[in-house]
Amino acid sequence: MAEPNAFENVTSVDARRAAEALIVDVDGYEGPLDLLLTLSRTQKVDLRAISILALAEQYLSFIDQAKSLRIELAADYLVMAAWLAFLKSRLLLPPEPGEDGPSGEELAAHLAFQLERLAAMRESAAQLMARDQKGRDFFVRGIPEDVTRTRRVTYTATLLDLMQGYARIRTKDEFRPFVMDRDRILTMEQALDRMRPLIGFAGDWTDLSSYLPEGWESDPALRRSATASTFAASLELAKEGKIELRQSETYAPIQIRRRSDG
Amino acid sequence: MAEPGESLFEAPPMGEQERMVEAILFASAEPVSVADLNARMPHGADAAEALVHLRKRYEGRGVHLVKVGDSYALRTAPDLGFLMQKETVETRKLSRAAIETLAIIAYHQPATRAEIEEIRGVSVSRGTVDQLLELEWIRFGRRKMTPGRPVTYVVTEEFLDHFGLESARDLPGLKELRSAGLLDNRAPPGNLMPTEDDDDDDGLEPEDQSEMFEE
Amino acid sequence: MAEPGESLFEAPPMGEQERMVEAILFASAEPVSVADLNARMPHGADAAEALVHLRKRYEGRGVHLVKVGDSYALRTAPDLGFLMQKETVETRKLSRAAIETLAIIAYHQPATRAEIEEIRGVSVSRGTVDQLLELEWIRFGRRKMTPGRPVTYVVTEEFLDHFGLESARDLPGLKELRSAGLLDNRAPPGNLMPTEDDDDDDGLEPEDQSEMFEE
Repeated sequence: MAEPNAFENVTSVDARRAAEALIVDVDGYEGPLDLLLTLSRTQKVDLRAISILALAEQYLSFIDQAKSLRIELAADYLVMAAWLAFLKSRLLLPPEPGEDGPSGEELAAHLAFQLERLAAMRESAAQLMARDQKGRDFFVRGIPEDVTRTRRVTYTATLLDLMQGYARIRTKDEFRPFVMDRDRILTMEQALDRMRPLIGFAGDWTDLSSYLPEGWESDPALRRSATASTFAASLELAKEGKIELRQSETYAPIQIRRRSDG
Repeated sequence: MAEPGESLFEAPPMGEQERMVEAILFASAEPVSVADLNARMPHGADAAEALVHLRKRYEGRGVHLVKVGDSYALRTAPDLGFLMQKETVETRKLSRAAIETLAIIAYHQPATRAEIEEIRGVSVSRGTVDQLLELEWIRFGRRKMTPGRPVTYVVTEEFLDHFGLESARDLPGLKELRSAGLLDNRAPPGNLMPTEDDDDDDGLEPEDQSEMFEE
Repeated sequence: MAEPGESLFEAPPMGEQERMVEAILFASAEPVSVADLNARMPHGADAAEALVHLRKRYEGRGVHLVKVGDSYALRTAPDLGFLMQKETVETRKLSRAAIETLAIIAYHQPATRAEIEEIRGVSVSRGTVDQLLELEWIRFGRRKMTPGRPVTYVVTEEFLDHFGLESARDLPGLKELRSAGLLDNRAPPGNLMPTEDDDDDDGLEPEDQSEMFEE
């Protein structure tokens, strides 16, 4: 790479770099509190001595920059920005007489507490992970003894198995149309499959009801499903020109016959 | 003065070497040969000598250093084999039908057989309930005050122990399962057929933790 | 002369008991509780005392006797970990969110999901808790006595074992955090803070970890 043009405006390059860093980083933050914590580090003071007012301004200008760079900000970042703007006004303006609610100082103190607590938890998490760990720094017995003297079979399951098992049962209604009702309905495809080989013998007018699968007439729910799909299948067959349909009057039995030219 | 190359790789004292051999033999899943020991220990170490010391140290203890072919292993003393009965337990994963039945009892207890069947959508085989009774994870509760006075099932202390629960009320509800990401979307709907669950076992029994924080 | 009934069940000498405890712990990959040890040893044996002797015997050795909650286990000395590359099992890398969530549960337990979210300032993502449960590092604790009776999480004995802790009281920096007030469940003043969760949040819980970690 050639050296940067010596005449190029250095400040603008820095500004652009900073802006780019923001773009890259904004994804890296785990929410507004994380961003605030990161920003607070730039104050180079103990977290207990941090200026929340300055921090609020840093955050707001970060958000402004992000907006001007058209970075999509998640809603919670904007909620935090609105809240910090409110906090800032509380901190700067004397409280109006008769105004209730917590003072700006109380709110600021709580925010400082939250930041300190998050920082402390991160530090603790790091300390925890830095400990000697089983399977990495220290080890368990490599050959758990296996004396095959008394052999007893026990069954085991984990809590996750249990909860997932329960969840599976309680949510299977969502799959119901596909799974549960399968054996209670006759689909049109099934009815068609049934009828195709049979219509070859229907040289004469025959009641459609005689095409219902065996055993389906007795249960009303099954009969309804089978009748509907068999009727639909017969319409399909009529459309294909394979059969003719007739019904002598309303509600009379529907009859079908193979088309002689079909 | 030692040579520069040597001093850098000076062998650790014999006591240290003995510790090393001890740790390696303890953690290894198989007997380890002297060559393997030497390869894993720092340059200049003498595993064969360390083994002699180690063998002496374990003489008369509950654990012995034994030679297996060309390799070495630490084994419990043969005269204490009678203490090892607990290690011979064979664990198998509970069948899916049993897990579901157990889950329903845990969440709905006291639950009758008819209720379990209604929730599962299939009938509950005698064997499933028997198995859970035998495991002492469920027991009979009070009879229901409904026609027929059916028996009910409830979960036992043993159940709570096994699953590391303080009470069945601490089981998360459906909404909580969902919001905690525990409602498994990964389970394909095609899986609804009751099957013998032979996949992933882990055999890990959660230990009894009910008292772990109590003094 | 002892009574006939007694002499039949006379406890073995302490040296023998120590051997027995050694053999049992040695054979098991999982920590074994004192109660379990006593149940497996001959009538009249005192595992707790034998453990004291055994612990001393293994001091400075390549293998250590460690306490995990109410249980004991033999583990290789951490300073020899470098010898064990062969034994190292590649563990699934935990996300930063999972690590922080784990730490929050460990230090604040019993912790509700809302508390975890309040501390981290973001919602707990799907699968994070799932992963920790699967590792058996956390489990469900008692439900909180607050509106909604939310489920809580606590760390397990497996967690203690994994991180070489005797108890949750031995978490690094716990005392300092507590005296700095950083483990307090401080409600935001006037509830004006923007929070993720609209559901159940916490009246202060007096019987929380404050009591749990009491010395």
